[in-house]
Amino acid sequence: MAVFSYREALNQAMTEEMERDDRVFLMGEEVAEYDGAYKVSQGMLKKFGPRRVIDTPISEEGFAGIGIGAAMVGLRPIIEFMTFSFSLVAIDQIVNNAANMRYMSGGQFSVPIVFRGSSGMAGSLGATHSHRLEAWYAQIPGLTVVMPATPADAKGLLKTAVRSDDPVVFIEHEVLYHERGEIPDGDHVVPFGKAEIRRPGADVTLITYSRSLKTTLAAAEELAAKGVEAEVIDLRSIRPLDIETLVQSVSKTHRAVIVEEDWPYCGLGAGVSDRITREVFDELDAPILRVASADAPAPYNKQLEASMLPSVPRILAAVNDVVYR
Amino acid sequence: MAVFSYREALNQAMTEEMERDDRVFLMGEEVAEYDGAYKVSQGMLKKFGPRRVIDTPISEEGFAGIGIGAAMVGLRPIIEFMTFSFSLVAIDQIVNNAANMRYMSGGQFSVPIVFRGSSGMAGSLGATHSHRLEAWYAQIPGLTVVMPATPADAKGLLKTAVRSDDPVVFIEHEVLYHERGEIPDGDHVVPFGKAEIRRPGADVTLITYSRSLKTTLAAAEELAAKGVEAEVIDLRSIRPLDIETLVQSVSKTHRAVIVEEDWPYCGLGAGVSDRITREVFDELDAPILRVASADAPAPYNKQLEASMLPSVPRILAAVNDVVYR
Amino acid sequence: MASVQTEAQPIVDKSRALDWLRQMLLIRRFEERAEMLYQKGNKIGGFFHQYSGQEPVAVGSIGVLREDDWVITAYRDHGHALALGMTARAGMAELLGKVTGCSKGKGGSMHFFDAPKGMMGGHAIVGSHIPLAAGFAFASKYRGEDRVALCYLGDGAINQGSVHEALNMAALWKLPVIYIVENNLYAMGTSLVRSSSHQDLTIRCATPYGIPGHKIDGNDIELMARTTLEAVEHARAGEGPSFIEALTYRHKGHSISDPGKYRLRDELDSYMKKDPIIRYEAVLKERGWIDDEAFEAMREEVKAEIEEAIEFAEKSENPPLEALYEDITVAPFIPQE
Amino acid sequence: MASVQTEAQPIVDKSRALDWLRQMLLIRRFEERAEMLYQKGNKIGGFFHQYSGQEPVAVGSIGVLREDDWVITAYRDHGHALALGMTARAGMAELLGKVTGCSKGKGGSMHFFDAPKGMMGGHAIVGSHIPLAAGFAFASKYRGEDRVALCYLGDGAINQGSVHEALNMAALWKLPVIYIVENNLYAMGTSLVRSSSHQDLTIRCATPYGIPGHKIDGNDIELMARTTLEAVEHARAGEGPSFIEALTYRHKGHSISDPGKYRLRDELDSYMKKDPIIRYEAVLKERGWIDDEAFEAMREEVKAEIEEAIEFAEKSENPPLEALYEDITVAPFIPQE
Ligand SMILES: Cc1ncc(C[n+]2csc(CCOP(=O)(O)OP(=O)(O)O)c2C)c(N)n1
Ligand SMILES: Cc1ncc(C[n+]2csc(CCOP(=O)(O)OP(=O)(O)O)c2C)c(N)n1
Ligand SMILES: [Mg+2]
Ligand SMILES: [Mg+2]
Repeated sequence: MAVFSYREALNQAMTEEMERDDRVFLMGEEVAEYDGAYKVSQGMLKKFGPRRVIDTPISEEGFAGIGIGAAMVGLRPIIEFMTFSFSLVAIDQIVNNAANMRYMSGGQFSVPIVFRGSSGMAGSLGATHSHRLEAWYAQIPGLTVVMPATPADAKGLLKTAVRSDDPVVFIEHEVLYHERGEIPDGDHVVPFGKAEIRRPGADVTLITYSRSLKTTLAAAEELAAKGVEAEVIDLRSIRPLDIETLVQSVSKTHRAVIVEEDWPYCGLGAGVSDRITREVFDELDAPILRVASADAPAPYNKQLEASMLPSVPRILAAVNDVVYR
Repeated sequence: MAVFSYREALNQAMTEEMERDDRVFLMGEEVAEYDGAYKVSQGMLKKFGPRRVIDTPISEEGFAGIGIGAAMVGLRPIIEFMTFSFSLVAIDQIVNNAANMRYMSGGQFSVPIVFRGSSGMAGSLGATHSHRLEAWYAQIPGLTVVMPATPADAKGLLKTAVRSDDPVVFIEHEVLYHERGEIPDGDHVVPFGKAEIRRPGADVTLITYSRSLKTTLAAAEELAAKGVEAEVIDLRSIRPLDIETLVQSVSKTHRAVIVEEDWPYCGLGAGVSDRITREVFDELDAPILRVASADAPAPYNKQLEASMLPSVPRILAAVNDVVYR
Repeated sequence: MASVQTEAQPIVDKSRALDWLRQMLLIRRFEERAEMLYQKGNKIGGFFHQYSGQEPVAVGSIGVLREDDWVITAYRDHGHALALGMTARAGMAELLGKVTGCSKGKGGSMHFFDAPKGMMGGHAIVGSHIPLAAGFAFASKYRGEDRVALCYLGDGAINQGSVHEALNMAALWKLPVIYIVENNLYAMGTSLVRSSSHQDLTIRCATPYGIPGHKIDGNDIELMARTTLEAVEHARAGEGPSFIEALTYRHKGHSISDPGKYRLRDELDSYMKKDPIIRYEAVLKERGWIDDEAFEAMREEVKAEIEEAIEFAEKSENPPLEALYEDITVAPFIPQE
Repeated sequence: MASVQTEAQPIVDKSRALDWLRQMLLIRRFEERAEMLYQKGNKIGGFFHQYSGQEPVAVGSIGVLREDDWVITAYRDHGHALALGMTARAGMAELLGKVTGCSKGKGGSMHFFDAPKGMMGGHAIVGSHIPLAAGFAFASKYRGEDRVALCYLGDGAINQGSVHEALNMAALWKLPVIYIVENNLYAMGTSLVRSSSHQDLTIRCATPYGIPGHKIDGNDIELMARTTLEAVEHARAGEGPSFIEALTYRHKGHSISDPGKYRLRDELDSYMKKDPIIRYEAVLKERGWIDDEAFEAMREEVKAEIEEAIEFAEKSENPPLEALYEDITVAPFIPQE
């Protein structure tokens, strides 16, 4: 296994899939000549040429729709949103055309498309540029939603996404692009719907995903030092949710905390907590607590922004609540 | 108190507020010459003229933004979406401009605007025309979200919405437009953030809102016949949530079921359940169960559509689960 | 881009002309009978938009397509589906929500699909299908094919931003797509003068993107066909998109619930007098391609076809309740409940 | 709509011309120093877009406004704010995230606001502020005022659908709004030929809506002023919106992280040689309105003003942590947690 960055992992996934399958192409703002706003598609124009790596005007609704149309007739587009915050202007396409098409047509069409790009609070980007939309997309039947936290998953899940016959919302995180990690050699694919236990433990279950995994693992370290063994679960797949893995863990630990960057009210953690609680209420010794972002728009000021994000102290406090209840 | 329809109640609220305040105007598709796609604005063009009752082209993103701009400089627009399903093409305006403007400007601007219109599954409208977006809007700090279930609340909440200095997402339901009910005389206003106990009871709390109130009350009748006294709470205000009323009721009944038309995963009920459970976990004798729509796009076929909606039998089954656990 | 008169010269032969006349009759009859079914009993639900009066636009333009081309339209979609050769059975069954319907009873009136016929859907969010058409065309070009996409939209739809995003990219990338605005003068109750700052829609949708714009009488079926053919050849030759403003008129209200009172009686009367089916019937009679008797026979045939379709639809089954969770995804669907 | 040359005739008097020159210098200096602050230390965060090279567009057009008019722009907003008379202090403090900043440290570089000056914001979602400008103009007309709204956008932004929705309604309702595209030839790394199917942006944004379109050298500050004034008078007279394509050039990359390598050296060099500040300095010298000495003094003054602003910003406080929940709503905010 060699070590690569999350950015490189995404690049490898797209490159390998495009090599395998001429139906796959990449389209979005600045993906070609600029090599990607975050350099995720570095070198791909050079390798595949302008037929398959396509720069668009700033028309998210339009090119999301073009991708969906192309997918309906047999291509396999990868549509990059420079960030998912900009998917707000294209969301009607994703919901009404990508997700609903198969159903409304009685199964006559499939929409094998990947919408991908960064998301989340990436540092002083302010309220318009820091959206976390996972709970919104998770709600929609017809979509698959994944959020890799590591380079290996970034690669493996993206390859699975490209091969999927259904629309996939593939949400990256800007602050993870430079993170490095081992990636298995060969045709590394990661299945949808499978969470990963990043650290086993018997005292409390910490459920997280995307960039919050790092903070959560750091908290688990500190907890271990205090004699509390946390099981850390990385969801990876947001829809479908790997409810079995969650239920098993909680049935063992009887306590859980969800750590996420999403807003608290109706955020993804609420959706996950509701499902676990309904499944294994009797196993729970405490309510599932949440360490989410504060209920406020994302401010520019660094300290304010930092104060609203999950942090090790906030996780420790929540664990304390559920463990010593 | 006289009896009016929900439609008339909305009309009265707008008319009275426009009479009080010249800054208030109504804008949207077919609101003027056509008297409203659902006749909610019947007679308003005649009364107020084309300066204040304004037909727009089919440009939701554009006229939502025009409303926000007008609100920033002191007007008080009521923007009608023919249905909230069409707000998907305008959602960037609602989230990034209406909800964020005050924060991003450090409090220099307020956006006193009401976005209103019907929503939900109104009968064989299919997947594109049956969206329930309450969980999405509920998530956004900066927005107020209300969903009246009765004519009195339709009037009282809409008047409060028009007088609010903050952006309000006011979600009606098409199947309620013809429902009739008593409306208090005079300047009837209903405050935000206050749920209403529609039926007191000590055995189980049924939490609902909008059109599902009717089904829930019907279920409560049947339960009463079986000796189970359900307390039925109509949320009315989706954001802010009246958590106190919910907590009080659940602390008394120790059991709750949420009845809603929203999708189950990450739907509004998940957000509500998560908050109650975290507050009063120890009071709960059973997990909060949910009777939501099925996890599928809305089908055209009537039977299929009916099968995915909350129904009395489904509510009874859920209550049975929590009561005789 | 000025208005063009029908030339005497027919571009079609007798058999095709009769086919077109028959298709128009079929669409008209389909709509009339479906509306009756909607009105009495609650067999048909949801929104229902009649196509009566606009038949030449769909029939004339689809009439010049190849079988492997694509057609996509908005919610007023019955006419396009039938013009593509979809059966009246599949349409009626869909309206009745039956499993034998063209969308297995899941789409309804606004969401007719027929993949083998190239019917890429009725789409009910105004403007949302416009980029999809560019996507089909993109795929055609990507694969080096010469298939084209035909996309219909309403005069009201041009005010959705997505239209302009798609037109720009289609023009920029020379995609083989033809946009046909069915200008029936109204978007629900809003007349064109109240929705568009410019009344010549080619100035709004062709000029800014540097593509050919044709403003024509869309109810002249052969002109409709000729103009579309020109645009199709342009597209197949790799020259990119075209835009056609087809002037037409809907005989009924916007949808079943709309009495259409915003239209002056004179206007409606004058259009009813110009009923495009009667008009084409007259043209074909003048050419000696049909006579009263043959026309009557055609009508009866069409009537019978529609009655048979209704019977088929009525007898068909509702989808089973399990169908609720079917066809959501290609992969096995795991309900998230 | 053809390109127009500057006429010799100045439209401004000496004192205003010197003001404008000074404003341009102030903006330039602000940007240069802010960029330095960004580069060293991590005092400034997030995205940061320089305005250097485009100063005449903002200064010339805002220069003809009344105090009660409104200005709104995208994320490249420092220049417009300063041209409106917002203090460099408030700008610098905002960049440093301080509570004394023009948006109390909550907006940052992309979201500058100054209500008393009519600065209605920097807006960071491309295209999203275009309808807002029409909304200000709507309010002006609604109240029977003659205030106008000036709205700046980029050449890349015209490909957002919202632009076309807003332009249509503004034209249809004759709203007093002036849209100014700052055509600096690039949207990030995408040159205009790769983003727009038509290179003349007046054909894309004025012609289709039947409104006046002016394509001008936006770096000719007096031409910019004259053209804007014409549009403003048109608007105040109730004649509706205008569209101005102001040709300009950004000296730097799209944002701080962009080295701008997609531009040919020759192109950049030729524009640097035409630096609009030097150009205007020369014009004013020729008119005898300024000499080397006075110019030098002006530069020093501006420098000092910016240094003082930096000092002010550095010394200012961060917002207190409680500010996180402040200014979310006018009503008391109840966190939903
Ligand atoms: C985004 C969106 N907004 C509004 C509607 C409601 N609506 C359905 S059809 C229609 C009028 C469309 O008129 P036009 O485009 O002229 O087509 P026509 O009905 O005349 O065929 C409207 C407003 C919708 N379906 N989608
Ligand atoms: C909806 C949306 N899509 C993409 C972006 C990312 N983005 C920010 S600026 C920009 C380029 C804009 O170029 P232009 O409009 O020409 O303005 P300029 O930067 O040249 O001033 C892009 C793509 C965004 N902020 N919003
Ligand atoms: Mg129409
Ligand atoms: Mg630019």
